[in-house]
Amino acid sequence: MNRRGGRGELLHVEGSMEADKYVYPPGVLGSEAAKALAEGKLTGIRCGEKLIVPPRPYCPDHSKGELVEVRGPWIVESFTIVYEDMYGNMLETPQVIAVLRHEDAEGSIVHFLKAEKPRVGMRTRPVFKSPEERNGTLGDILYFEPAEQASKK
Amino acid sequence: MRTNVHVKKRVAIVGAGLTLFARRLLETPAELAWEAASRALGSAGLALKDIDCVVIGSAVDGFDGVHMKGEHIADGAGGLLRPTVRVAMGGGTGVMVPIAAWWHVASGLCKTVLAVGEEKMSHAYPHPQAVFAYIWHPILERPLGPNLIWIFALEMAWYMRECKASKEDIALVSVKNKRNALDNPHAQAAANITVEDVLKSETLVWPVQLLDISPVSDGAAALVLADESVARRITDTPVWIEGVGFALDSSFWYNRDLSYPRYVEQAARMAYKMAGIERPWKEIDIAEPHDPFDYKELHNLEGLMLARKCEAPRLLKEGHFERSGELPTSPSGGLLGMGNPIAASGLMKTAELFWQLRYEAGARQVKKAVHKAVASSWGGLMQTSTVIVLSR
Amino acid sequence: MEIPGKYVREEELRKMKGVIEYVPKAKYSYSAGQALSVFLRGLKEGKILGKRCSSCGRILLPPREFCESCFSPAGEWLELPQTGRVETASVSYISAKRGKLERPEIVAIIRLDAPGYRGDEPEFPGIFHRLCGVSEEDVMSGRVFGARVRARWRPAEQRAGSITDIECFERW
Amino acid sequence: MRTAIVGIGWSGFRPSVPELSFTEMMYEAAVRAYEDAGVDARRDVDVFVSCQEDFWEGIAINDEFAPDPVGGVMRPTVTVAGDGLQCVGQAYMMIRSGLAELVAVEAHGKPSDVKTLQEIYELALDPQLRALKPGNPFFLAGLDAVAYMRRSGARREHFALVAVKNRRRGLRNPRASHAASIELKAVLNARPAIYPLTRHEIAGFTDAAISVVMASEQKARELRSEPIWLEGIWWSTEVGSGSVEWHEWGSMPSARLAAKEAYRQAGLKDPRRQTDFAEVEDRFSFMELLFLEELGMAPEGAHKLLESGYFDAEGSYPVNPSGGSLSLGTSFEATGLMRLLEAVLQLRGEAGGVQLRGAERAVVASWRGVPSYTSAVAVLGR
Repeated sequence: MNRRGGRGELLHVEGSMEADKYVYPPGVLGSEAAKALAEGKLTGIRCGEKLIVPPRPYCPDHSKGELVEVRGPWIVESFTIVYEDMYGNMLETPQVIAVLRHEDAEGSIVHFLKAEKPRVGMRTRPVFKSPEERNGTLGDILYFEPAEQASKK
Repeated sequence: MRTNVHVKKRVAIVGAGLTLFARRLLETPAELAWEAASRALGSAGLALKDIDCVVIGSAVDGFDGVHMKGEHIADGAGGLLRPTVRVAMGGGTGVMVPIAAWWHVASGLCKTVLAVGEEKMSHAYPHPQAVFAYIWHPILERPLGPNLIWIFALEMAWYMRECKASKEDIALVSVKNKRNALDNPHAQAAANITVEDVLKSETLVWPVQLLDISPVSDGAAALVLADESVARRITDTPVWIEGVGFALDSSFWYNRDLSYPRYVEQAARMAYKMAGIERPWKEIDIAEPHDPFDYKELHNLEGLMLARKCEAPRLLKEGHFERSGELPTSPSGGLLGMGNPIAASGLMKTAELFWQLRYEAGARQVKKAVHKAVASSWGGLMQTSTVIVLSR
Repeated sequence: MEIPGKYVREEELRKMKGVIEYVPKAKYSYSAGQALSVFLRGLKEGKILGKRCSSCGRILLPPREFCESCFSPAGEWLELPQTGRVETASVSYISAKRGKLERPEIVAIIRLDAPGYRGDEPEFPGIFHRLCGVSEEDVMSGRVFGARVRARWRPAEQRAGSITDIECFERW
Repeated sequence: MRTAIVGIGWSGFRPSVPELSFTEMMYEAAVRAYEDAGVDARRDVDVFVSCQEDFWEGIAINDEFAPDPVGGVMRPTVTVAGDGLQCVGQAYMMIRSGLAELVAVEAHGKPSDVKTLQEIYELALDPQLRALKPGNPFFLAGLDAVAYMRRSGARREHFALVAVKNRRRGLRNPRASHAASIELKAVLNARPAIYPLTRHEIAGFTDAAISVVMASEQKARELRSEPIWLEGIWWSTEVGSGSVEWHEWGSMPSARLAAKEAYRQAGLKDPRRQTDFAEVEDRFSFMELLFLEELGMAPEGAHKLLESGYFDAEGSYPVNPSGGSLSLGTSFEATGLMRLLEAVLQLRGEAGGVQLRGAERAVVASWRGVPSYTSAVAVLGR
């Protein structure tokens, strides 16, 4: 009865902290932005003189913004290539993720970049899923590709 | 232990704002925070640029379904490019937010603080209750498959037995608070109900029935705090924070008598001492005790020393706690009438006292003159209490 | 007064663009540590093990490495009696996820008959568990409060070193 | 009114501490801190502060388990969901406000109990970003690293050099379980993890608990002849994890703003000359350089100074003489307190194998990690 903590006998108890699932509504302004995205349009908010991307329901100074469509080109501000997960497993295909900034905007879009040689300063454009596959989330865009390339989709 | 021994600076509440409390809102968590924060700022006549520091309160990441939730809603709460910090004490979070905001100002390091509480409970499926399955000790309690209400039912049954209080006595709290909420435009569960309705409602875990409980809710609430010089400049009617107190009891909740919340008394004593209150039952004019369950209001009132042990049910029956009574409690409608977006709800209670003390509560304004007020929020495994004392 | 906040129905939400569904994966292996590992092994052997605080003499059940009241290391292990008294009880008609239960569950806080305790202390060695052989009516009428109960164990071969090695506490 | 650190204690500091539960680790650290300060937790400590997050613990409303192991039962205990340094900041405010004279601060991490670490990090991302399935939530650090290279002119070699410096230095520190004897070439030639970083440049995880006892000036003088003064502390959030797209890539404005105010409180005008060493963020190698710039320690360009050995333990301004996170690992919300612990021991002359000579004043700076843009900065002095 007084046996204490032999290492082999130390116990661990399995458990989790999982709801079955989460359902996140898009938000008031977000639902408008989502509709636009499903139509193949990227949006931002106009905050006085400034254009802020992506559209959030308010401007950084807390004032209310107005949703506006933002057309490219999108310029690569930074990128990275993810080769492995946090557990040290190689991904099947390395993923190139980039920060894509609009010339006139503050803020940027973070998304996949499909380019032979990604580099900062590259001009890109979004490649969308087919309209019927879109649901108004960032995943409606497959990736960004160099603007000089012909669209494959 | 010697707390509050050298407090010198006075801290005021100068603005408050709420969103609607409801079961499912379209707004994102950050949007809710933004709505409440904007309203609070607007009511103080300030803009975000006037704010030095931000304190966020949010109780359980498992509801919103976002880990590091404070970071997630930092922008909505006005916390960008500012010192922003989040307190998290389960159900006790609501009143902890203005307490933490208080020490930001009282330290002299921030002149103005935006305090924001947010909870979006409807993200979790199949039901937010499922998230409460994870508040239990993972080894000693969870294998028994407990639901949240077990623990309340055990406490309520103990309280009823100890105080010889009947279900009817306790149901009166729900009747009172839901009725009070009829005058509150933010409320989710305002209703004119009778004791009968409560007793006829679905029994979830005896003795707890559906109408004994505040409903699950989404919502946000915000306050603006300021130091004395700023407060005097921007308003003629600042509401002063006179005392703050908080206490946590042991996590071994089945090792102690649950019929009386000793931790509430501990937190209350700390706050009263700072406020210079010696006889709270005489000196406090109005109270917003935590009422996620109807018996909990009575339990908290006793812990706050606004009623003697086991005396609250009788005082309730005599009308003592009505808006027209000697000590109006939960004039806002409480959580039973308003809904319970956890962290936002305690902040809502503080906001209600702010409005009451400024005679701005409209249809909810209590009959008597009010000078001193107390709000509490309660949480954890029957162990957390956070208490704030306000005055005009 | 216009109140911010836009209520949506579940059906509306389903039709909306931009809704994201996500299945979380949050799995843990909680270390039981020194005190609880011994406690759980004790359960497997059909024993309820507690500790005694070497400073205040309190019996700590569930056992911990330290006494939280005097903040000193806990002292010796001791095997506790498996009998006790119901302090409070409730009848649950709903599951942990808010589903309806087919058969209600009755749970209780049990004050164990620990040596050196009179039985009316505000702090006591206690256990949180199910009751069996008790009817809903026994709880609602208050008859069960103060009732004498004892641990009913699962058969030794079914025990896993878990709090559920005790099936329930039954009247005797 | 000045505020001091009068006691510090720790437990763990290994990748896995299977023999102790998280509360047992907290208890061990707390007992050591109280003994170090010469205080009785139950009698003397006014307020207890704990820094933790639910999903790190696997327990919702985890503040439930905060009071027992630190002596905070039936006492004012508060939990903050932030890095341990933010908790130190709360204690600092409590003492300055007159609320308390003696405050115990605690933070702990038991990453070895978490079986799905990556998915927990993922849960911290905005749902929109999560839906992209980026493969590794640390990609955000990669985006900063490339933007920083672009901005500063630093090259991959410089980042690797930080890893070599810190991992080797840790070999002298008994708490540094991720230390390694590693060459620059090995770092550079290793399989890339997240471009431009190899796995040697990403800190590992460590189980640790740390307790700190803080006191008002008067109390501190009663307790110790030479307390460590907390001369300044501040924190800042640049953007939310729900608005990472607004981040200034390749920069860390939160560290810049936190440092500015911490220096103001401490009365520092030229931090590099007025302090003797720094324990700074380095959970990703490049962060050390980025932080040094944001902290105002390298107007000439941090990578150039690094190259010249300026930040070596034997150099003009030692940075991470403890070995940093690359050697010690990270431990959720305890990470900031790990840096604080190392700095306190250093200033007290109790740093053993990593002891510097004659250090009087230090800067401690920590980031809250992916996907936050929150940082805290403290100035400590003897």
